[in-house]
Amino acid sequence: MPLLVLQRLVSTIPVLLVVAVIVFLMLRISGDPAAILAGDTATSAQIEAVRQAFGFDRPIWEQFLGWIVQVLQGDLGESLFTGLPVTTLIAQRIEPTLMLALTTIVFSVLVAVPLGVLAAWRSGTWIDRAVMVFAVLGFSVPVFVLGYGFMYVFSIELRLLPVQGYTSPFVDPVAFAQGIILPTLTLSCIYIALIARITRASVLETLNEDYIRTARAKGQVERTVLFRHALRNAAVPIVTVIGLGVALLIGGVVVTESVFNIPGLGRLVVDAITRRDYPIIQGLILFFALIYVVLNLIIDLAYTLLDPRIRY
Amino acid sequence: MTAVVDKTAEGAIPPGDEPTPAPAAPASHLAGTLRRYPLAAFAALVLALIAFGAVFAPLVGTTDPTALNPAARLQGASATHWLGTDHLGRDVWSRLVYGARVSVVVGLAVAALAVVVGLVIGLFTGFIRWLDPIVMRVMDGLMAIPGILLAIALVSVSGASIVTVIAAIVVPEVPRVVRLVRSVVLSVREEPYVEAAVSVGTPLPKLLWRHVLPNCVPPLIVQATYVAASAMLTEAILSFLGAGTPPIVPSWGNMVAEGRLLFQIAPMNLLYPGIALAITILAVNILGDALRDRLDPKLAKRVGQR
Amino acid sequence: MTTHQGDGPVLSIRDLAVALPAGADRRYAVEGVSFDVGPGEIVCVVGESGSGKSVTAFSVMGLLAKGELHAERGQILLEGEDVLKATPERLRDLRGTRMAMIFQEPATALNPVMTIGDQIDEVLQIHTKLSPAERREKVIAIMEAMHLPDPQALYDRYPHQLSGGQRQRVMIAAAMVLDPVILIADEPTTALDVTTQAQILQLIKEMQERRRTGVLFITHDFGVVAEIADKVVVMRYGKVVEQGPAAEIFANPKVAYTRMLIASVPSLEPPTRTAASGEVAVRTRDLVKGYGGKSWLGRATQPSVLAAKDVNLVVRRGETLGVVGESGSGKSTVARCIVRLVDPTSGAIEIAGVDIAGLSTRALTPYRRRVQMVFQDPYRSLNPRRTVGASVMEGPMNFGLPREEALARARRLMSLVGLSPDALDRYPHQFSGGQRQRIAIARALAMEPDVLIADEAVSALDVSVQKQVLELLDQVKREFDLALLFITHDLRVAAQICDRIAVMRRGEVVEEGPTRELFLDPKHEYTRTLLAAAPGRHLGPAVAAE
Amino acid sequence: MTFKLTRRDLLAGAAATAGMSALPFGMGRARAAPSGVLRVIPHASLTILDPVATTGYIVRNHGYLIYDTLFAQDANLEVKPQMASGVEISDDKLTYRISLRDGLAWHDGSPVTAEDCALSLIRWGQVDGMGRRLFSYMESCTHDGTDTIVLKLSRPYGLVLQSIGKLSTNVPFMMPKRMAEKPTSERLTAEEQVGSGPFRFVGSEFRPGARVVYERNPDYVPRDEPASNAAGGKVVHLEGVEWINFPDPNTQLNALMTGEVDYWEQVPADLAPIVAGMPGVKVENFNPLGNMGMARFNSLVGASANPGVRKAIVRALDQTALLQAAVGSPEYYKECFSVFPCETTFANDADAGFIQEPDLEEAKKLLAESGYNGEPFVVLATTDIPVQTNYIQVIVDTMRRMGINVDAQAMDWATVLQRRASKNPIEDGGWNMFVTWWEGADLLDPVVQFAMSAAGDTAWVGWAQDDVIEGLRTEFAEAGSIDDQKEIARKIQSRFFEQNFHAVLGQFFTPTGYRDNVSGILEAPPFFWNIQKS
Repeated sequence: MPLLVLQRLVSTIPVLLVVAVIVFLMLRISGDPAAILAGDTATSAQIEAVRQAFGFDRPIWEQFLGWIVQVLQGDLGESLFTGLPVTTLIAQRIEPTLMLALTTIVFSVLVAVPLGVLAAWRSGTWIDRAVMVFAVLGFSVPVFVLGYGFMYVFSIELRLLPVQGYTSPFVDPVAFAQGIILPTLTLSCIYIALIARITRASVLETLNEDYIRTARAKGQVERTVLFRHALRNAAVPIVTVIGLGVALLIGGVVVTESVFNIPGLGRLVVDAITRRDYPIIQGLILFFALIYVVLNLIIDLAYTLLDPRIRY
Repeated sequence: MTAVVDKTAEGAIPPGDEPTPAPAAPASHLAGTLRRYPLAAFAALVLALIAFGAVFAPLVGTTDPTALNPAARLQGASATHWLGTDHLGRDVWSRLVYGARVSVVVGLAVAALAVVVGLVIGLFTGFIRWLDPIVMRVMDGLMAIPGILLAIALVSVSGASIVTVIAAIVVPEVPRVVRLVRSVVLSVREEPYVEAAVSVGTPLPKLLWRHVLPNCVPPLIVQATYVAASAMLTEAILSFLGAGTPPIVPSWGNMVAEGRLLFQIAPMNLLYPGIALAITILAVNILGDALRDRLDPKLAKRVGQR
Repeated sequence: MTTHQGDGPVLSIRDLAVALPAGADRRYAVEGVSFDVGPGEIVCVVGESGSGKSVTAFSVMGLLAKGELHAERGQILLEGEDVLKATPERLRDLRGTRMAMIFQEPATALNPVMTIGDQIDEVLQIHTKLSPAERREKVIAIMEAMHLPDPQALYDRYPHQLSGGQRQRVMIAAAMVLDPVILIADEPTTALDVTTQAQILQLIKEMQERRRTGVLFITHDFGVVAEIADKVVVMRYGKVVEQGPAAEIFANPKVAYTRMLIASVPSLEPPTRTAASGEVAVRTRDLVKGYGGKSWLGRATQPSVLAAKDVNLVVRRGETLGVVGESGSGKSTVARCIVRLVDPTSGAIEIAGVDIAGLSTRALTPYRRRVQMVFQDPYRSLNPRRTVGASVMEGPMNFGLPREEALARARRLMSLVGLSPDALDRYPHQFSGGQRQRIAIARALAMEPDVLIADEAVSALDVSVQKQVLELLDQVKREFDLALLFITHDLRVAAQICDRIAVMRRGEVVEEGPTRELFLDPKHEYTRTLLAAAPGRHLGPAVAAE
Repeated sequence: MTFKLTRRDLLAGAAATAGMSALPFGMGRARAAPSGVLRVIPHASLTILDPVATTGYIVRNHGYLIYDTLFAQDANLEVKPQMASGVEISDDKLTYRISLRDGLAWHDGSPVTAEDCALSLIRWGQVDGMGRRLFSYMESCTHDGTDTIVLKLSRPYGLVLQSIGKLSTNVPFMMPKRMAEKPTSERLTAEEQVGSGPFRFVGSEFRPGARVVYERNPDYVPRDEPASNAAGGKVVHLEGVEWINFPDPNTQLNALMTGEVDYWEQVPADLAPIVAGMPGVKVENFNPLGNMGMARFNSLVGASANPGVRKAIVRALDQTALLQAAVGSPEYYKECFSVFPCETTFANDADAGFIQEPDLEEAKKLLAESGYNGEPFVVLATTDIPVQTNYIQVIVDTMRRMGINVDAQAMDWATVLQRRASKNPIEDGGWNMFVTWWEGADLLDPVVQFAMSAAGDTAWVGWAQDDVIEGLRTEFAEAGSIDDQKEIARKIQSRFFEQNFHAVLGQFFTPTGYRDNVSGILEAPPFFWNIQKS
């Protein structure tokens, strides 16, 4: 098992390398940011000086190798604009994003799984249809429309919750909770839709399995059949989707952080993209990819807990 | 034995020797789907209307959607401007109708491109063993990058145009299609009739074309609808983040992004395109769900997602 | 031990009719079914697919698919109580306590993510108020009674860690733990190997004798019926065609259908055959196929599992070689190696004197034609999206035969296999399993092969159909002077069609010889075990092969 | 692969975030910020912290909070001493001896010396357009003792104090020697934000792109005069100032409405009536000079290198339509038919009719005469700044109607900044036009107005080259009287309407929205002293 974990870890290296190459090339083929850095009134000579100072005049492969060597040493470089190390920026900004992601995942799972099970159990009835229509809606309404809607109702009209901002739960748990509710609701919709659908589909499938019939033949009550037999067996695809959905979640975080003005990683990266702050873009996309890969690795390994048939 | 009984009690018994009634022939799939899913029929009707508007945009009471008239900005609904004007004095109704074109084009183009590219890569990846690990690592890499970020970055570096937006949305969608096709190929590869075709000496291209490809079509049709819906949504999000189609293009995403700034003054300018977008995506998704139930009940499990 | 008081039937089915949903090909899945199961009595309900035997069984348990099937008429009296009228709660109480059921596939009937101890314990949890310790004790006891080895250790294992036979024992343990008065067994041995099947049948008999449980046994296999039945109910198209004591039915079947069914069971008594002397069509030398053993860098290393080990086989033209073995014996692997659907690890495969084991895909092409295969599952071996004609003509056209000629050949072959040439324009789903298998044979023959491999080609078919397909295979073998390699797990079938037989176990050929010799005087211990395990050994007249 | 991002870093990050809210102003539900800290929505996010390295207005505003200047302009645009106690000018007007007032200290506690200030001027003089011009007259910029700065000129120059008292970007802020000695190609970092101004930069709270925190400098000694623009006593009534960046204007609006912020620096003109209508909120324009929109041509390549084409385009542009599209509400824009901001000293009507009465037909004629033959005209079309986007839509529309083959290439502003630096021909990534705006303060006269420079390579992007204009600018700088200067300004404007290195797109105003418990706001650029919050 430990050997296996090691193997799987090693196998993520090519994936991350692919990410690194894609991101690096994509950004560098678009020219260099020297002109932005040099400012509004810079003359051509000044731009050239900046270009040399940052090494944008060197061949691409040389820049790439230099960057990779740096990254391997745990150094993601420094922001071109503020001069702050990218690792510092990530450390500063990770808490709000992490909290938002956590509350969203927890809330979504708590809502979506029972909904999905219910829909599967009552498959074909109006309950099923209602859940599924809600799920389709969750996929269809743009995140920012939801965000504005919630903000309008709960913050502007009812004055119940703040419209924006983030407070750390380690400082003021109440303010944290008030601030995180709307972003969580907003971001959860698509995730709930995703998880509810897969829960329904995979529970529906397990409900057709022979062992469900066996459980009924034993005289088991429906609720236990559903949760103990069906859901447990449906867990692997559900957990898989939760893992794959993290990519979707990160996309949603970007928009949600913008709407609710949460100073997290999503905004850091969007700002960096509009400013061509390459070290931040590269570092953050790599960081997101790393999180995605590691999370899915953990989920892969967790399969063994969910399904004893899976052994590595 | 009937198909109905087959699903239930007698399913466990080895199939018998009485003629099995035919499942519906492929041609009647759509019609059958619509009859069995009234909601889907309604969705199809909505989509047909939208498509009609998009195709015959010049004929449905529209003027030039890009014609500026700053003096007549932010007007309410009137006989000349059915839905009023926007912040540059352009006719909102015309933009809405022409915007359907953009959304339809983006949705269709992304779906078609993602499916074609993904299909080609997936087919060969599934059948050529040495290619598989390489391609799949690249796909894993692409999947690991959050799609929206990848798309914003692509549009930012390559400039905003409909073509780059389409390309930027296609890139993150391709790995999903590849995985889907590959999973179908891997399972079809084990089917006895494929093995039978191998043993009668069918060369690989013919094998893929005749025996494997047709199996990929139903799940791909379903996936294509989802891709189309998600592409329209992504186009709107890109515009929202300022990295979408050029502002001159009357797309719903741009209308939402522009309307957002003046939401407090002219809320309808955001709501019209927002609602149009949501309804279209909803209709596509509903249709996709119905098709999935009909064509490929196991799709959800096979892709692991959507 | 018995909990049933009195001598009346524990289960009595009276005029049962189960309706099919509107639009089905007939109105009732079963109609007018009546029979009794007495205490300690084994009643076998026998019939081919679609006869309604399983619907009957599921009706008793109240497990018919909701909304699709429902009992419209009649009574099902369990110890005098009509279960059709029971509330869902009452029905749940009865299940597991008074009536219990076991299923065909023990692999899927057990929940894969629960330990087997928990799954047996579940019945006690639902229906008793015993303490956990008491429950565990009772579970261990019933596991011991089912002859499961080391119950304490097995308690915490998962189903996938058990063999097929052990899994079915676990199912029976869970069914019997509360001593129901009736056990419903739905094809409980169909998915098992013949030696395991014998053991399970033995176990069921033991239960019935020691606990006086009534057993309602659903099967399609007259061999099994002959082995265990006290009473036989023959069903066809949802109706009971004949019922009576087993001995009577076998000795003197009254209905033609019953007679036909019994006659269709191939005899274990092989006919006398003359040795074939044609040229060698295919020969394997020290054929080895290993699986697994990929290092984590993706390079192949020493295979960890050998599916076939030093297999040496020869098949001559005009000869049928049977390869017999239980699941996992490697018999199918050998077949797939010869067709080169999988690449052998080492050894030689000689077709017409040329070793094709290591040929590249391109170099292999000319030899593809010479070896053709008929697959087990008739529902999956034809592309559902292409016409039968397209499938049959595909091969010859791959080898350059013009369309017209390919079509002519296909029409000829369709007639040969007993189908109308018009069938070429239709799609596979319009045909029955047996018809599809005929089409598959036609497709193979269209290549004009030297060697035909039939991989369990008749095991998915009902006995009556099986017999016809076997006859067809034998006929084409003679007509085209084919070398026929016949892969099967069924000794009865092998006995009737094969000139020689090779018995395989765990990848190795343990014994090979002329069929009659091998049956009458088996040399290897394993061959003897196999022969002993065949159910209803005395059953069935010899089928004249000549 | 291991990142150096350790658990400790993460904890430190969390602790820092915790610390941020541990300040006396935790955010909360619909709560007003506690008194003493002014919560501000700035017009842009602050990332570069070096007011010399870049001309960004946000960096200038940042500079005014933490740095101080030797001289400063008051509300009447007159130059007054600020850090200086006075200046002695020699009779030959070649030597300026500027003495520092007492009690000036850097935020690290060390005293401000004349050497620090001289070096600060030198660093600024290498970059700023007006600074470069000043230093072209400079023989030496040194110090005499700790409190006297000595400027020696090679020949007399009329704008010495106007230059070092410059109101807008780049402002000659005073910095300690160690910072002033940094080469201009290197930027000051977050650790190097040491000034002598009325506020101090709280580096540990700095979240680039999200928030910037300033605290009152308790050791700051303000002048005695009342505050007036950048001049006068910078008396701080607040505990601190917090800049919070909002990516979304709707959220900005909502946050001001619920009192989660106190001060919204630039309310989009369209939203101004709504903001004004909200209870507890006021809207006011503190920048009477406003901004001037500008469409800059590339004078080097393609069709825009042809003065005839440029002239034709300018002839067609209708300021009213442009302003309606870009700004909307007439309350917040003003047609201005001069190259200088209207209602300022040098605004004039020389040849103003050329742009005052746009004429599409005549423009077409001019275009035909210019020899334009349909080559593509590349417009770098900004997508992410609404005012620019709207301007461009009208311009492109007009140009198309003239018959110009416009290639409007949509891109974000960052890309515009990259692309516009290219002198390449059109087919090789070159460009013909982009749109931007300047604050009125940066356009007040032909010398301060960098966009007016026509010195080719050292001019603004677009690389305008015209010896007549350059000559007139020098004449202006050396002119003796205001009246002479006004006359020169008229000549420059006439000449400019011949050459049209850019088109002026009218004047517009960005009102400020603030909670009604905030008072004492000075005229722009936003200054945060003198403000009181009750």
